[in-house]
Amino acid sequence: MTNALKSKLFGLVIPLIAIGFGFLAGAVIMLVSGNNPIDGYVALFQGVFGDAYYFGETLQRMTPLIFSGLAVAFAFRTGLLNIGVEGQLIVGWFTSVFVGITVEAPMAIHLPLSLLAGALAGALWGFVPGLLKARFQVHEVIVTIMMNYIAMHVVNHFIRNFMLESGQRTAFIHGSSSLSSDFLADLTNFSRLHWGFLIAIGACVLMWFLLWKTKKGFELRSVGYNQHASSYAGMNVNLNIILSMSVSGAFAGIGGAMLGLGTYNYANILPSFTNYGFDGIAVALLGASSSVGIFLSAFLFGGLKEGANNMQGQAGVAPELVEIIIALIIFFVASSYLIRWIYSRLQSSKKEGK
Amino acid sequence: GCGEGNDDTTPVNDGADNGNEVTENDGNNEAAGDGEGFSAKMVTDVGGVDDRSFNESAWAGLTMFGEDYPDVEVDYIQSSDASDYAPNLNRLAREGTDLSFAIGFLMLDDIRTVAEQSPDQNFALVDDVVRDENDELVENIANLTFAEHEGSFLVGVVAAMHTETDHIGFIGGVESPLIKKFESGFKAGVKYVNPDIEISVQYAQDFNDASRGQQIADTMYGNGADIIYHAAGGTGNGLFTEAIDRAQNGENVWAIGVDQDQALTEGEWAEGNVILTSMVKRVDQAVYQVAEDTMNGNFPGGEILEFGLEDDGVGIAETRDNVSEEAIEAVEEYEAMILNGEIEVPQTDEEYDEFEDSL
Amino acid sequence: MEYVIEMNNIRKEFPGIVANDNITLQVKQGEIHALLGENGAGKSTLMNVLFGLYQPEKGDIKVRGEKVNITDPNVANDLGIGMVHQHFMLVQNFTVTENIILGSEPVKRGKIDHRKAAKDVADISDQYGLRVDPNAKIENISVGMQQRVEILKTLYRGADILIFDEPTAALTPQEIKELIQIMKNLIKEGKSIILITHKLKEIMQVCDRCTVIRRGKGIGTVNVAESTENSLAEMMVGREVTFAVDKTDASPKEVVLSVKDLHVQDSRGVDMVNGLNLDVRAGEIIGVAGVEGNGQSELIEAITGLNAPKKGTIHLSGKDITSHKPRKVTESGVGHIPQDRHKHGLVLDFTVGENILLQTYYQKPYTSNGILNYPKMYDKARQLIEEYDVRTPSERTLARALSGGNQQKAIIAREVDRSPDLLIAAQPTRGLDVGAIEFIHKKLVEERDKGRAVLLVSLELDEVLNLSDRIAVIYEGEIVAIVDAKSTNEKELGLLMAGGKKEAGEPQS
Amino acid sequence: MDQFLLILYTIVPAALIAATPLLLTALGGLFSERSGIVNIGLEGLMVMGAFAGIVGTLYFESVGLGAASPWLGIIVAIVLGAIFSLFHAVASITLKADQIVSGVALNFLAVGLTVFIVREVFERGQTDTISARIFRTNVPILSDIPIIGPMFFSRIFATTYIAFILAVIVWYVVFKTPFGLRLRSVGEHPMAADTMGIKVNRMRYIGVMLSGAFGGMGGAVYAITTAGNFAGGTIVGQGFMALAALIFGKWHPLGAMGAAIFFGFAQALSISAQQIPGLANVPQVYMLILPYVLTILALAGFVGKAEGPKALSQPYEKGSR
Ligand SMILES: Nc1ncnc2c1ncn2[C@@H]1O[C@H](COP(=O)(O)OP(=O)(O)OP(=O)(O)O)[C@@H](O)[C@H]1O
Ligand SMILES: Nc1ncnc2c1ncn2[C@@H]1O[C@H](COP(=O)(O)OP(=O)(O)OP(=O)(O)O)[C@@H](O)[C@H]1O
Ligand SMILES: [Mg+2]
Ligand SMILES: [Mg+2]
Repeated sequence: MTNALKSKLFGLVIPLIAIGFGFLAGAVIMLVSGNNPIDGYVALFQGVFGDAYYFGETLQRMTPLIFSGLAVAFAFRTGLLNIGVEGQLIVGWFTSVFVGITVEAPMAIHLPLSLLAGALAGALWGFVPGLLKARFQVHEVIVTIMMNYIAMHVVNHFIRNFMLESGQRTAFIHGSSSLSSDFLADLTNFSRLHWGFLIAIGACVLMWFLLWKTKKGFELRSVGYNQHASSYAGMNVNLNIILSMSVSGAFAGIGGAMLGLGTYNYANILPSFTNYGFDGIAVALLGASSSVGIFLSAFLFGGLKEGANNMQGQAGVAPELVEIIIALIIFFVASSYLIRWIYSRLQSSKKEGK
Repeated sequence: GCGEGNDDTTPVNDGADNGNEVTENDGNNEAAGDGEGFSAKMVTDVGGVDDRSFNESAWAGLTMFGEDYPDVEVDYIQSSDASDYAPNLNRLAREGTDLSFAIGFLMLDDIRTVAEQSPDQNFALVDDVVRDENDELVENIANLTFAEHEGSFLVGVVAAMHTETDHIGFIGGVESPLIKKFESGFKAGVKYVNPDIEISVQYAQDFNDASRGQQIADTMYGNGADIIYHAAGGTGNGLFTEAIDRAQNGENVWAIGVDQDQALTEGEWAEGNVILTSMVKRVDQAVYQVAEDTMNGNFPGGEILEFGLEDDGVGIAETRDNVSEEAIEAVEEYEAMILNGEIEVPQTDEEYDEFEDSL
Repeated sequence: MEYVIEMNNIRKEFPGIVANDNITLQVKQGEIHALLGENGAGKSTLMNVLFGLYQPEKGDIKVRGEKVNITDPNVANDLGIGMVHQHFMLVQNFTVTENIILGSEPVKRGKIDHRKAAKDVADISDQYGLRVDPNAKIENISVGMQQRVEILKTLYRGADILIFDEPTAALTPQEIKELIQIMKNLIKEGKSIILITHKLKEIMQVCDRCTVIRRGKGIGTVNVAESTENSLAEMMVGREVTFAVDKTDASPKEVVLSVKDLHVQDSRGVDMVNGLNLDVRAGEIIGVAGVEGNGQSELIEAITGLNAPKKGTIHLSGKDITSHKPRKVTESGVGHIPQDRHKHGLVLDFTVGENILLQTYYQKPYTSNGILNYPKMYDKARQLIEEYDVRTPSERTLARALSGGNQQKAIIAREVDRSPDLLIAAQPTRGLDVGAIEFIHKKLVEERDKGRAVLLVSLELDEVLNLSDRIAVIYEGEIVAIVDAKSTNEKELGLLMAGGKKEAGEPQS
Repeated sequence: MDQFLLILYTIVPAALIAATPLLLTALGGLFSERSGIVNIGLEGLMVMGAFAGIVGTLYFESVGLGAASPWLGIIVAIVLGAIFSLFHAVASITLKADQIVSGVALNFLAVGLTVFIVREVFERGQTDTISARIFRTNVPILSDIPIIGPMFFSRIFATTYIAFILAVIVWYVVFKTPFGLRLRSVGEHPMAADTMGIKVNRMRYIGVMLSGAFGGMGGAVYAITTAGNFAGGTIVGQGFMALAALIFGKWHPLGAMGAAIFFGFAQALSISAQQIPGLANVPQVYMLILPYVLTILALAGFVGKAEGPKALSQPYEKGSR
């Protein structure tokens, strides 16, 4: 029991050490490139915690990341690599906005309907690779990559030809489908923090519940680990693969809706990918595909990206540094073997010392 | 006008070139001629401050402003992606910046929101016009637009005078009203000179895919076009690559640059430069002027400023080694006609169709 | 220089366990030396130390009298030590030749010299009587063939000390016979052999001496000629073991499983079952005997719903279950112990508890309204772990961490506890030690006595003979004969399995 | 008919040129994945290659090496790509990190690091434009062959031919030589390879470093022949397309070649179609998504199941199973 507890604790310590290493490496890079790391990090932290506005923006920024992280993790748990979160998010964004603009209904109906539309669109975008995988054994990685491009071009086409309002965007959605919140904005000095943040927390709980507390989750995990044994145990492997990709897509789609209904209240022509989907891969992996982990790593990501802006303004450090730090943190988490090894070295030398 | 690209390039001001300190500002906009305490800053779009396009140009204008008035404070913040616009504008507002520029029409909605939240501060948007819910201009936002269509008209004239195949091409980045201005003006210029010239138009739907740009150019040149104008950011790099390659092969092809005098940075190869000319857009002058006016207490809030041929807001580039005397004369002639209203340059597809019918 | 191999006081630890604790093993030149022990006793570990895959914490190794430091398999190869591993070390999609030459390829102008390689392989296989098809892909050849490739690999490298880790676990009786002959040939050519096996009969048959280990500790070395199966078993387990399955006569009742004119194809579309008929009654164990690849797997897959038959019907207690989905078949009352426990039987990364509930997790009380009740699941798991003597630290331990025997017990607990009308047991004791085998056999007989129908499919003739009440011989996808277990013998079965007719006994092509 | 041929004369060379960086990078991915290491970091390796290629070319230009500069730039990219791939190798082989995670980290690092360095060196977010170029060439004699000549031997970069020759060489190395046999054995069954005295981790290091070298070359070829300079947005998605080509080609060099040509062809078709009379009126969105839809259809229709090396993504630990 104490052993189990110890290993659990250790599992928490590793990401922390990894983050420490990542920042340390960032400091070295700052030194080498002639910046003052202390100024840099002070600016970074002030850029996140220094003002309610920035903190609100950080939370706003992490909201879609939570969803894309959950999407990647959900598929991952079922043994699938969903690189298509980007595309699923894009169609979710567009579709939720489409419903937000075209439908008129009271908020109690309109908002859930718009969210649902986003989820369904994302689910459809996940369903296709899931189906192809189940039916023709087509590798999901290729199909999801292709679906990303299709999503972007199709959505741009629809906006450009049918919904263009000003510049590159659609009209604003009706207030009845908006997640924007005056309350949260006031609380955070006019940040774009919106109710979606709470939905994201709910989604974390939902994924945890789905995977660990439901019958379906049991099956999905089982299929993820061993398809053969699962089908011997009477589970429908193909159905579970399709389901997993669809649910994953739905998470991503809602992530898109967070942008469409919360942050921006419109959709716009995308000159290139949003990168939320690709960042989601990193968020999920850093969070060890667990709900709590994803929440925390989305915060780390959101915070680093938000703080990076202040870092360049206040300390003159290039925002790319943050990308390097993120890469190194992921590297150290992935290489927890190294940390364990150092730890066990320390332990044994302690023993010998006695 | 093609800074919409996803150029992730976000270099930084390491303080050396702009020598500014973060000074606490009391928030009062005292209009003093010496610039004491006045601050003018800008937020770049994702192109970054050195995008060889309008961000860079805007920063050049601010830098010059800072040099001419050593007591003013100038600075910029770069945006790594679209979600940075609002926080970055807010950041400037919060610092008490007297005049905050948003570079690029992508920041249209963000600047409106931020300006509403900080009614005591002055803002300026480059490349578009901000209107509130009632379709009215916003009091504390100055709108800086450019007559890209007019500039494009002139390079269209140059192209028409130079083509030997009577076939000219235009490559656009992502299709949008702004890029349509380039396209319409350019086509109008060409047709005005010679309505029989064939014009091929293609949008890459990407500001950053050089490979696509190269293939589009390849196909256009292959189909007989000999001059291609682009308004496509990084995608345009593919055009230059293709033009250089064909020139090296002995073909007589040309490319026309955009936003800045691109011949200075691109298009060079062993035996010359494939850039015939460029359509430049003087964002620097516009920014400088608005900053200076604001400092002097004449903030053009709630106004639409269009920088056109008149005030050299747009025009053809200084580098004209490859342009014939004749063409330059024609350009001057047409420029005068535009200025005196004889020619109304179209900005949209509809206007262009009318224009073409009228020829 | 009496000993070719001397391993003295070897100690090897894994996190949390001492796999080898002060073990000594001495092998004489030219002998077949048996290494015996329960599952998890540490045999494979000891051999992996000898082969250089593991480094021991303590102890020393002498080869032909000289002290050596075997840091990796290359060193072992150079010392003439070759190993045939428990889990075959073959690259499935390589050819036989490629597998043999891997690591010491003959080269001509930078290219693998396939002609020379083929010739070398042919030479060795002639010399030792190891027939193989050098160009066949491993994935397409039988297990027995694969084993020959493993042996050829060691010989190709000039090994003269050969380690066989459970070589017979997956072989057919015929293949075992051939293997024994091969080992005898090898000894004649001057090689020495270390043989790990759980089959005492084989030890008695071919080995000269036997070293027994128990729970990582050396128990001793004996001359086989002076021992009996019983004495060896006792040394190994530490208590007396009964071999004969203790059972009364069967009292078969109504037909539970009825298979009529069944035709099944395998995944590649080859006809594997061709018009098979079989009835299994309540209260009897029917053993299906046959050489591997005669349609056993496809028969089971068809019954359990994993593979829809092309033609024919399957009835369970009178109900048609042909082409039903696995879940429906299970619910109709079929339990299934699959032959490959790692691939089909267990989700190794699930806990033991989750694995035990793998067939029932969705039923009440473990699931209600789609929500799992983990406390109830683990309660149930604990109860079964106790009941079936699954040795695991806890119900929350990952199945991966259990020994093969205990993994198998967990599967049996899961399948038997549901009281299925029909229990299908495929190779239920493959690779297990005598203690575990004893337990599993007892369980199967108990189920029969409770009135279940048991369908046993095994390549192990002894097991089929000992356990079954009736024996159905399968040949080329048909049941060619059904014989009474008490009135038949290995010889008759062997003949039938090879396609001989029961009465006439004339072999078919 | 003539019209049709003329179209092909444009599309085929364009397809081959577009296929070149994908093919090179996919060949790199092949070495890595055949050795059992998933390489989702191909994108990052291309970024690094593009960076090194351009910076190298600019440097050699500046020291007056003229036309040789881009070639030397490519060599720099190969070397730097191989070195940079050590990041992935150390993490996933020695430190037994999850290979997908490590690849993702590599992608992040490549973009961050290169742009950071570009800023240090050029004091701006993108490099200068190279002026020493690699030019398209016509192959003497062969380009005069009717029909085939203008399609395959005219107006193509030498780098394209090099890539196709490399594909054949890679096929030979992987399937005909002892090195290839060992590499593949390590990716299929590392423990078997280990027992045969093959140094599993060393082979995997070699596999990953080769992927770095080829990926670097792919990125450099793209940057030098097409983009002309380097910025954070020069490589966006090509690495993922290369990965797709590798899987599409079933981890076979010639298969990857086919897949890369397929992608290139679909892209060239979609671009040129807009200037082909008759196709010009098809809404552009169909043309834009054509390459991707075709790929999915091809996979579902006739390519089907692609099985990677068996030990792919599993770190090798002695004695585990
Ligand atoms: N790689 C390993 N890591 C950790 N523990 C191991 C490892 N290999 C073996 N063990 C442990 O060492 C002990 C001995 O294992 P070993 O494989 O030697 O048993 P064995 O005698 O060969 O059993 P079997 O008859 O089942 O083949 C077991 O308890 C096992 O749990
Ligand atoms: N990496 C490992 N970690 C922990 N235990 C291990 C590991 N590898 C093997 N073992 C354990 O070693 C013991 C014996 O392993 P061995 O390879 O001999 O398998 P086994 O029990 O005979 O099963 P089977 O022969 O059916 O595969 C088992 O207890 C097994 O769980
Ligand atoms: Mg063993
Ligand atoms: Mg065993």
